[in-house]
Order: sequence, then structure tokens, then C-alpha cells
Amino acid sequence: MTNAEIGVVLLSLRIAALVVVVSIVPGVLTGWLLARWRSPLRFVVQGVVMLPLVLPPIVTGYVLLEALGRQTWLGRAWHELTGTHLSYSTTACVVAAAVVGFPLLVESVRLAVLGVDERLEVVSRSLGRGRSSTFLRVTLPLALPGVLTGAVLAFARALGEYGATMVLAANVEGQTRQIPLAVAALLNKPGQDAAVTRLVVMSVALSFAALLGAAACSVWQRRRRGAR
Amino acid sequence: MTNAEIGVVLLSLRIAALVVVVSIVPGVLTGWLLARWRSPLRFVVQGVVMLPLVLPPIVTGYVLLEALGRQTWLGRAWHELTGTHLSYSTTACVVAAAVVGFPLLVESVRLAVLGVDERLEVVSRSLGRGRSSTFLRVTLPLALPGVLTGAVLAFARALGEYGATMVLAANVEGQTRQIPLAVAALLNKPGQDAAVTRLVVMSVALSFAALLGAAACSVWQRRRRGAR
Amino acid sequence: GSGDEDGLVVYAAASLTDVAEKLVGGEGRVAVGASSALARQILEGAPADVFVSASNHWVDVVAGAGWAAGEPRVLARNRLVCIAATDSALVGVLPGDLAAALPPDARVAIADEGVPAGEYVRQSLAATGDLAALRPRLVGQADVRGVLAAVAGGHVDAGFVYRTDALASDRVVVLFELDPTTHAPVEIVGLALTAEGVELLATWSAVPARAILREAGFGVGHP
Amino acid sequence: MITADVTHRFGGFTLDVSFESSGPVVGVFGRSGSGKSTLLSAIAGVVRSPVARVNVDGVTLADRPGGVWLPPDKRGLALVTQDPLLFPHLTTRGNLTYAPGADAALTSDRGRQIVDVLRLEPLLDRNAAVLSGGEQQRVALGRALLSEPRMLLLDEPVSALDGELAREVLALLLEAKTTLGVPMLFVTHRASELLALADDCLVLDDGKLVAQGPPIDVLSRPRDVGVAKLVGVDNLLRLRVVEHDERAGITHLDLGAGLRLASPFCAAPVDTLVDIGVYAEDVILCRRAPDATSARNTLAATVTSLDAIDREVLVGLELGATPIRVRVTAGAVAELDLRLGEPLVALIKTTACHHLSERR
Amino acid sequence: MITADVTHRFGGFTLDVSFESSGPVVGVFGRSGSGKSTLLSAIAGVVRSPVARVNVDGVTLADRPGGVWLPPDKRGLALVTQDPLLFPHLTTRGNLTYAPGADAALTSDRGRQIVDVLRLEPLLDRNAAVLSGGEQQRVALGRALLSEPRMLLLDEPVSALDGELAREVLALLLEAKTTLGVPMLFVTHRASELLALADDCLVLDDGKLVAQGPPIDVLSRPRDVGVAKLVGVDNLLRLRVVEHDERAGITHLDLGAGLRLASPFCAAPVDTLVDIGVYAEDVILCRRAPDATSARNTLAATVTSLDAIDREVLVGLELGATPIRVRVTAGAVAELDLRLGEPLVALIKTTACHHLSERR
Ligand SMILES: Nc1ncnc2c1ncn2[C@@H]1O[C@H](COP(=O)(O)OP(=O)(O)OP(=O)(O)O)[C@@H](O)[C@H]1O
Ligand SMILES: Nc1ncnc2c1ncn2[C@@H]1O[C@H](COP(=O)(O)OP(=O)(O)OP(=O)(O)O)[C@@H](O)[C@H]1O
Ligand SMILES: [Mg+2]
Ligand SMILES: [Mg+2]
Repeated sequence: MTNAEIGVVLLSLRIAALVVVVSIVPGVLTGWLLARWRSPLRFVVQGVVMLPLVLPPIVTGYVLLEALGRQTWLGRAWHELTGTHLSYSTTACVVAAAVVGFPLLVESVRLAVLGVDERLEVVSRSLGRGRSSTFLRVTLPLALPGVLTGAVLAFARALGEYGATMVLAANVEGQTRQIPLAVAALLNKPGQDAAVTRLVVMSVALSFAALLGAAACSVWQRRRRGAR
Repeated sequence: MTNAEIGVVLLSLRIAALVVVVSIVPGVLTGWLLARWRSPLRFVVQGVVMLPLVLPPIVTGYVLLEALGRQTWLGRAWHELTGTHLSYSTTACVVAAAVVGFPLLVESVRLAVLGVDERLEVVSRSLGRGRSSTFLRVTLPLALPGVLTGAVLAFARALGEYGATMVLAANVEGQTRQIPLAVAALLNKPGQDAAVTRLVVMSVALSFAALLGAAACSVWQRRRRGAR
Repeated sequence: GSGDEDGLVVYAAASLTDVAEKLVGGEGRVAVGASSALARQILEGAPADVFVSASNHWVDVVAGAGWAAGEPRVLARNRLVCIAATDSALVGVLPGDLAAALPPDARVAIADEGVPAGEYVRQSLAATGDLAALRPRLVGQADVRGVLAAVAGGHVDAGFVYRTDALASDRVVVLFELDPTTHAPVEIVGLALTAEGVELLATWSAVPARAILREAGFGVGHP
Repeated sequence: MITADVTHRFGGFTLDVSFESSGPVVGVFGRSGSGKSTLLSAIAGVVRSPVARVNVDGVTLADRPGGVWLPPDKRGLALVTQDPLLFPHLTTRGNLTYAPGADAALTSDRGRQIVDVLRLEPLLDRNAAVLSGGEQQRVALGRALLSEPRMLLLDEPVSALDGELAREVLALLLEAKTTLGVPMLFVTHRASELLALADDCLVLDDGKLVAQGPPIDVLSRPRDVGVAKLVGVDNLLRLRVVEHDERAGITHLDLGAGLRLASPFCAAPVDTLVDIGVYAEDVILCRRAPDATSARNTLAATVTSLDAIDREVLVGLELGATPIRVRVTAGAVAELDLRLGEPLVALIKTTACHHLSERR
Repeated sequence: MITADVTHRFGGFTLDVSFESSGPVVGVFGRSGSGKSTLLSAIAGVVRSPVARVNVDGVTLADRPGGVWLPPDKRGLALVTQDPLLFPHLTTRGNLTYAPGADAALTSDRGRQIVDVLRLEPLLDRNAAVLSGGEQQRVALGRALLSEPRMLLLDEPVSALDGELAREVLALLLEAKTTLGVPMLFVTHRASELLALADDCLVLDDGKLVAQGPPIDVLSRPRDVGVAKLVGVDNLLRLRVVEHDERAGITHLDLGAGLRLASPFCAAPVDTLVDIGVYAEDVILCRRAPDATSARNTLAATVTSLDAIDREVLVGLELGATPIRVRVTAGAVAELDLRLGEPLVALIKTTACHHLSERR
């Protein structure tokens, strides 16, 4: 692997890891809300959350660009705060991948929370633990497989994200050119099949490592509680 | 909306529906297997299933084209059987979208099956129902929220699928030009924003309808069993 | 670059990836993508210094929106060719006979609508009257590289690409060239978006740059 | 001191119970499906009932529709549900120390005593999800006790425990009541638990409160067919009033075949039917009528069945035309040489005949 | 006829039970955590034990490591677990008709009888997930009965039912055994259920079989301290052997303060300690010693405590230096005018003193 390729892989890894870090808390909270909230309004929220899945990624990219570009209110606010531009930066890659992966995370958490026996939460409340303490001590640990799965899916999706990133972050070497963008660039050049293969293999290896890590984590949790 | 646009939307709908129809059975079975199979080999299967998520969609497209193109063994077999080529056909769109959406379906089912109390399956077995009967009568109905979520995710993903489809199915008017391909083509020309918006809105409406349909389905199931 | 700390940024059409990177060398970085996507990004304030497109179309849009720092500049010319796999039975076919020579369920790859190459080819086929016969066989690809890959992989029987692309692959042969008079001239247009971009663009008229372009198969020199 | 007024509907079932009890330990008794668990849930605040007024020791925990609704975690009522519902991701220790402050409580003297009586020591580091049924029930009870609640709400806390353990756990609860003054509301199916633990007793039937009072009163003098059935009065007889003897305080009832049963005086007119409950233990059997006895009823009887249950024998008798069941020890059977078809004499005190008011 | 030989390990717990019983109804008795449920699971084949030989009525259901392993659905053993585990997505009817063929069974006479006794009629179209604890237990039992199994495996089938219902359900099971010849293996904590239903009884302790035999024998003549504790022999006395009277078949034991207890002859040498179990019911109390009695032990006693439990009173006595508990009726307390500190006479038959072999 060339140095440039190593750079691309490391960038991809950094982006995917940041995506997980950034979206895990809102993702878990949203998934929990969607699982436990009885109001029909939840379908609206669910629909909005799912948008990035159903929109063609390029469209998601344009929507994000319209919202976060340098000309926009949000884009300017970001510039005020950080002194850098959001679009066309590594941050933009993270934002694009996080948005696209968000529905996967949320739906995983939602499903897992649905599988948690509500009566356990009731018992926790009656033992004097409030709503948030109950969430942290009962719901979240029991929904852990879903949280892990969601994190792995979001991670994997970030490793494979092309469309939205290409629009919001553009394909700039060293800054936004993660694996899929690099692959796209390589495919535009003749005779780069070997490099493409190397990058793709690295990407698969990373996501497989994430998968195994998550599996180890849930096995460890199960082991810790001595289950079958 | 122009007639061409209506055609595009209907084609998209058909493809997304076919994706769900085609992948639901293998998806549910795979999800079940991954949830209940104790062997460490399951991680390999899980990794393979997740590949389309982590691979850049174009790469997935090329891999599929290499596997199913008309030069290949599979492509020829398909030609023998159906008299048509798989690549660049509506079927190709379905295949591409099904492959890309498969991990979402599988992981949803897996999570939901993980949430089903295994002791219920044990009781079912002891009452004289075999493995498959138990699956159909106990596991599947109890995992229904996950199956529905998985189906909706796969449906939505099919509506938004661009990268793999572009390579495997390309843009053939009337046959493979679903919403994302049409949108991509429109975005290549200046001044087509209105048409793009129309198509995107339709796509969002379709997936929202699917979401509501699934919600109604699971409410109906819960109502039918008279739960809270 | 335009307020950016680390060097120049050149936005180049996907079909120019290779040559753009060579042209820029170590002086900056290249962002590649569909001309349309690049143009929209520039319109949204992307930090590009130079925009290199395979057609005037989006260059005009960008310039029209007031982002230009100089005049559009034709860097090179290209031609369109019809290609097939090296072992194709179509080798030797004449331009007008393509439709008739194709086997019954044959496919012909073409760059998608809106993509410059796709627009030029459609223009040409329409002018020669072959479009109607070929239309049911056309398979739209995201860009000319997609066309090239489809032909090289044997997934389609023939395809239309730039001459430069055809030269870059040894798995395809050129069946014939499209008559340049039947479509608008294929010009690689550069547009400077910043003062630094103007300087960079100026160097691309120099001899070394022209050598790079020529080596890649582009037509350079004065029309 | 607890007062509660609760209305809750589930489809066809309506709980509508209002009571006030000075406790401290209130037993809730009632047949399966009568609403006992629902009452506990409503008091704990884990279901939102349209009407729910709950006041424990002067603290208003809920007053709906009045607008007061403390969430369950603010009520300080530890609920032990029928299904133990341990936290499956925690060990026994994790479950026991779950409540705020329970960590310290576990290591206190009291905590050690709880662990001891409930025999939790060997389970402490085991995963709660794999405990046996009785082990789970004990952990659930320990978890509630260690949360140091304002009041305990116990739903059949010893149903899965064997005799010895159940007795010890009841003793522990008794002690919690006396030494710590923890009031309790507990559901049970067994009269003996009620008698051992409860100061006051609520009897529910079909979502309604049908009796309240000290357990001994409610159980030994059931005033109601439902309650009598529930507490296991073995002989429920519907007999015709033959005559009243107001002076002696006796009402004579017709057993058929010319036999009469002397029961405590009741107001029912002659020739109407009344319901009488007689415990199987309250009938004494003899070979021959004794010379002198305080029992007013000395009745000729025939043995129709003999069933050994436990170390007792259930003897079916025909008194006149009325079948009744009598519980005697196996020893007595041998001694009396009881055989099917044998004639015998049954002695029944007047006060052993309980008049039941008809309900429904 | 059932033979089983099962070894199963969970962490620190090992079940290792081998028995053969001609049934047809085998009771399994044992303290909480002794492995009763695990034994049932192993026989049902729902856990894979390293050693599992199970044969019911001549059919080999499992022979590991011999290589035979029928899956649970091929065994025809309906398992009713401790937790009712109804299918939450089905109605009561759906649960009852779950097993293959149960549809027809439900509408048969027998099915209607089951529905009747278990009082399932009003529950039929209710969702199983919202039933009360006792209702769920009844449905689970009905579901198993309607599956027409080769053998029923019942884990505390009536623990959540009230007295009346429990008696009726036991009667139903008794009938299933007699009229349908369905053999059963059932777990219980209550001696009365064992006596009412079981022909043979297994006593488990810490994963081992510690006693087997007809329930009456196992319960009334426990040969083992563990079993005695379990079945609730109220007085476990450790006394010194004073002298043997082989001719009379009596061993005299020292109660302290010069008092002796005549027990059945045993081989323990003089001056060694032996364990004796005496049921609280087997002691008769009198104000004065009777003129003539068959009881060999007529012992002076002092009342040290009086506790009302149920309609009985537990009287604490000091016999010499030995405290024992005696269970009498409330009536007897009044009649004898029992008070703390009063002197009394206790009559104990020699045969009421059970020698226990020490274990552990
Ligand atoms: N899956 C398991 N993993 C680890 N230990 C287990 C598992 N299942 C049961 N045990 C342990 O094995 C022992 C026997 O359990 P079992 O359920 O057979 O007891 P039991 O006799 O049915 O008790 P109870 O009367 O309380 O239901 C217990 O100590 C229990 O904690
Ligand atoms: N969530 C619910 N939805 C509908 N009906 C319910 C619900 N919970 C309980 N019921 C019904 O309400 C009635 C009372 O239930 P509850 O659990 O209070 O009975 P219980 O007295 O505790 O009985 P058991 O002794 O059997 O536990 C039952 O008929 C039950 O089926
Ligand atoms: Mg209940
Ligand atoms: Mg058990």
C-alpha cells in the first residue's frame, strides 16, 4: 500500500469513528424515544429520521449543502464558532456519513428497546429510580446489542458512504478523500484495479473488525453477567 | 408531474416492492440464523451479509456485474433460463437494491429475534411443535416488528439506491431509470430543480407510506392480540 | 487558495482525473466529480481556485453566477469514438452500419444525459440519423469511465467514449470516430475562480502542461 | 395508616376499591383474577388509573382527578410483583443494591440479616437471570426490603417457597413490621399467611371489596358465600328454615330425612332457604352418641367416602339427605374403624354453623 | 413407568439424579434451588445434558452418551414450567390449541371439562399477555393437558392458585391420571399436594436424590434430617441415648431434668446422640395425666409460648430441658385453658418419635 492509500484508510477510519462518537448519543435517545413514545407524532419523527435512507445520497448531499454551505445561516454560525468552514472539510465527511447512517443506528436502538420488558422499567421506578436513571441502568444495558449493532451499521455505512459526502465534502485529497471517494477517483484512471482492490479490502477489514469488536463487547457483557 | 416522471415513480415503486418480496424470506431466515446460531462461524456470515453496506456502492455494483454479467456463468445461466440478460434490466435494479438493502433487513430481523424469549421456543418444542413450526408460530410473529422495520428499511433503501444500480443496471429509460437515476440525470443539467424536487417528494412520500403501513401492521397485530 | 490555508484546489471533471492530477502536480489538490456536482458546489461557495470542465455548459453557469475570476479558457480538445472489446466481431464496422451490425439483444453504453460526453454523442447520433435505431439499445452510464468499464468488461457490445479514454485502455479498440462536425466541439474548459487560480491556469498554456495533455491524447494547440 | 380509593378498567374487568386501614400490615385475599395485583399496581402508581387517591401515613401519593400524581419512584413504595422480574443483566448483588442507598443497606446489620434469612449469600455473585424460581422470588423480596421503602407492596411473596423457607420469610416480614415499623400491603392465597402476618384483611372479588376486618374474623366467620368459598369453608349448605327458637338463640334447619341442624338464630323467615358454612374440622365423629355433650347437634350419619389427603382423611358423610365433608386424622380413622356405609354419630356445635349472606 | 439418569452442570451446581419409578404419578419434592426444575428440563430434553438416559413406558427418549437424543417435540412430554410462559401474541384459545391436535381436543368432552375446571371459559378470547398470575398458570396447565402428552411434567402447577381452585385442579390431575392414564412428574413444595396426587415421591437436595418412596412414607417417616426439615417435621431433637429395652423394642432418650423419652428401638450405643423427629400434631396435651393410656410417654411439661397460626395454635413447651412445639386447635387452647407458665402433661406415642439418619 502506498503512503497515500494509508492516508486514505486512516482518514476513513477517523471519519467512521467520529461518526459513531457523534451520533451515538442522539441516536440512542431518538431510538428510545421512538420505541417508548406512544404519540402518533412519533411516526413523523421516524419518517424524518428515515429520510436520508430513502433520498438518493446525492440529494441528501445537496440538502445538507443547502443547509450547511458557506452561504447559509448555519454554515456562517459554524464559521463564527470554529473559524473553519464546515463544508468541504473532514467535518463535512463526518456530517454527511453521520446523517446517512443515522436511520440505521436509530432503528437498531428502537428495535432493541422494543425488546426490553417494560415491566423491568416499572420495577426500577418503584424501587426509587427516576426515569433517566432507569434508562441508564436498565433499558440501555438491556438494549446494548441493538446499540452495538446500530453503531456497527453506522460505522460500516460511513466507510461506504459516497454520494452525500461527494456533494457536501467534495473529493479533496487528504481532507475529504476517504476510501469510497478515493475508489471513485481511481476508477476514473485506467489501470488502477490493484489500488482499488487494496482500498476495498482495507475497508472490509475495518468493518469486519468493528463487527467482531461489537460481538466481543456483547459477549463480554453476557459473560460478565454469567449467562448461558 | 410529466408522464415520464410518473413512469419513473411507478418503476421505482415496482422495484422497491420487488426488493422486499424477493429478499424478505432469505433475509428473515438469515437474521434468525444469526440470532440463534451459537457457532463463531456466524460472525463470518454476518460479515459477508454486511459487505454491501461497507463497500462503496459503485464497488458493490462492479462486484455484482462481474458475478452476474452476461459473460459470467451465472449470467449465462440466467440467459438460458429467461432468454434475457440480467444486467441493464429491471431485474438488475431489483438485484442491486436487494443486495444493498439486505444487511438492513437481516440486522433488523436479527435484533428482533434476539429480543424473543427463547424459553417460549422451548415451550413450543415441548408441546410437540418442531423447529420450523416453532419458528413460524412463535419466533416470527414475536419478531414481527423487526421484520417490518427491516422491510421498510430495505424498501426505503431501494427507493434511494443509486451507486450499485448505476453500474449493474445503468440508466435505461423505462427499464432501469428509477427515481435516483432520473434525479442524477436531471442534476447533470442546469435548471431542472423543479423536476428533481417532484421526484424526491414522491420518493419520500412512498417511503413514508411504507413506514405508516408497517406501523399500522404492527398496531393491527398488537390490537388483534388485545394488548395495551 | 480561496481563504484555505493549504494550497490550491482544482475542481476537475471526472473524465479528467488523471490529467488534472498531473497538471496540478504538487502545487495543489484536485477534487474530482461530475461537472454538474462540481459546479453546484462552486455555486454554494466551495473553496475551489480552478474549475476544469469537459464542456462549456456548467462553466457558463458558474461564470454567469459571478464566481469567475477570469475568462473561460479552452485548454484542449477531445474527440468522441465508438469502441468495442478487442475481440469484438464489430471491428471494422462503418459508422452508419453500427445499429444494423449489432446482434439482436446487444447493448450500447453511453454517458448519461446531462453528462457532456452523453450530450455530444446524442447530438451526433441525432444528426446522422442513427439515434432512433440505437435508442432501445442505449445503456446510460454515470460517466465515460463507466462506459469504458462496461465495454472493457464485455458487459456491452459497444460504447461511446472520448478518444483519450479509449487510448488509456488496452482492452478496447476504436471502431470509428464520430464526425466532429455533427456535434458541438469537445473542449476542455478551465475557469479560474480566484486570483491564484488565474495564475495556475496561465501556467497550463506552457509547454510542459501541453505535453501532458498531448500525451494523454488530447488535441492541443491553436484551433 | 393507608387509605386508597382506586378505579381501574381493563376491557371487561373493573377494579373499584376504596378502603382505609390502620394496618400496619394489610392482607389482600381473593380468588385468581379478582384484581389483587391490579390494586397493588394502582397504589404503586405504575398504572395510571383514572381515579386514584392514595395516602400512606398522612402523605398523599396520588389524588386523581384532583391533580396530584407522584411518579412511582417518588412514592417510596417497593413493589414486589408476582413474577419476580429481576434485572437479568445484573447479579444477585446488583439486584439487591439496585435501589438508591441499598448499597449501604446491604452491608448494615439489617441487610446481613435479610441476606441470611432469605439465604442469599451463596447467590450473591450469580447472574440473576439463571436463578431458580424460588431463588428469584427471594432476591426480589430482598431487593424490595433493602430499598427501605415507606411501605412494602408484596404480591404473593412466598408462593414459590417451600414450607420451611416460607415460614422463615414470613417471620422476617413480621419482624420488619415490628422492629422497623414498615407497613405492608400483601397479597396471598393462603389463609395461614394472612393469619400469621396481617393485622387487617381485605377480601376482593371481581374487582370489588367484599369484606374487610381482622383476618381471624374474616376467615373464621365468613359472612359471605364468596369469602367462604375462598377461605375454604368445606361445607356450604343451602338449607330450609324449619323453626326459630328465639329464647335459645337457635334456628333449626332441615337436613332432610327428618334430621335438623341447630344453627345460631337468624332472621330468615320459616321455609326460606339460608346458606350455612361448616368447616370440615369442626365436625366431631363418634361411634356412639356420647352421654353428655355441649354440642347441640348429635346427628346420625353414614360414611359415603373416605379420601386420604395429607396426614388427614376427608370423610364424606350423609346427614339426613345432606352430604357433608369432615376432616379427621388418619389415626382417628383407624381408631373409629371407619368404613364405607357405616353408621356414625356426628357432633356439631351450633356456633360451628356460620350463616352466610348471599351475594350475587 | 419412568426411568431417568441425568447429570447436568451449571457453574457450581450439579444435578446428578438416577431413578426408576413405576409411577404413574411421581412427585418431586425439595427445597428451593435443589434442582427440581432442572430435572424436569433434562427429562423434557430442553437442555442438553452430557448424561441423559430417559425412558418412559418402555420408549427410550434419550440415551446419551449412547447417541439417542429425541428432540423435545418428539418426546411427547408436555412441560409446564414454573413461569407459565404463555405465548404473548396469542389469545387464551390460541395458547390452548397450540399443540398439534389440540384444536380437536379443546372441543371434545374432555377439553370442555378441562376448560371448566380451570375456569378458562371467560378467558378464551382474552390476550394471554394480560392475564393475571393465576389465570396464566391455569392456561399453561390447560395447554399442556390439551396437547395429550405421553407424560406431563409439571413444575409447581398450582402455586399461584387459591385453596379452592388448587384443590379442584389437583382433582382434575388426579382424574387425568386415573381415567386417561397420563403419567406425571410434578414438582411441588407442599406435602398436601404430594399426598393427594403422587404415588411415588422423589426428594432432591442439592442436586442429589436423597429419598424415594410412597409419599406417606417419605413424609411421615423421614429418614433424614434434610428431608425432615423439608417436609416440616416441627420438632427435630438431638437426644442422648440412656438405655435400650430390646424386648419392648424401645430406646430411652434423655430429655434433661430427669425426663426420658421412649422411642422405637435403635442401634445407637448408649450415651451417643441420636436425631429424633416429632410432628407437632402428634403430641397430645392434657391438664392431668390420664388414668390409662396407650401412649408410652406421659411427660410433665411447661407452656413457654402460644402463637396463633391459622385456626391452630402453636404451643411451645419445655419437656425436661428440651423445647418442643405442639400444634393444637384454638378450641383446645380454650378448653384446656392454656396459659404461659402453666404445667401440663404431654402424651407422645413411641411410634410418633421418628429416628433420623444424619446426613452431611
Ligand atoms: N441456566 C442456569 N445457569 C446457571 N445456574 C442455573 C441455571 N439454571 C438453574 N441454575 C441453578 O441450579 C440450581 C437448581 O435450579 P432449579 O431451577 O433446578 O431449582 P429448583 O429446585 O427448581 O428450585 P425452586 O424451587 O426455587 O424453583 C439453582 O441453584 C439455580 O440457581
Ligand atoms: N393489562 C391488562 N389488560 C387487560 N386485562 C388485564 C390486564 N391486567 C390484568 N387484567 C385482568 O384483570 C383481572 C384482574 O387481574 P389481577 O392481575 O389484578 O388479578 P389477581 O387478583 O392478581 O389474580 P391472581 O391471583 O391470579 O394473580 C384479570 O381478569 C386479568 O385478566
Ligand atoms: Mg396477581
Ligand atoms: Mg424450580
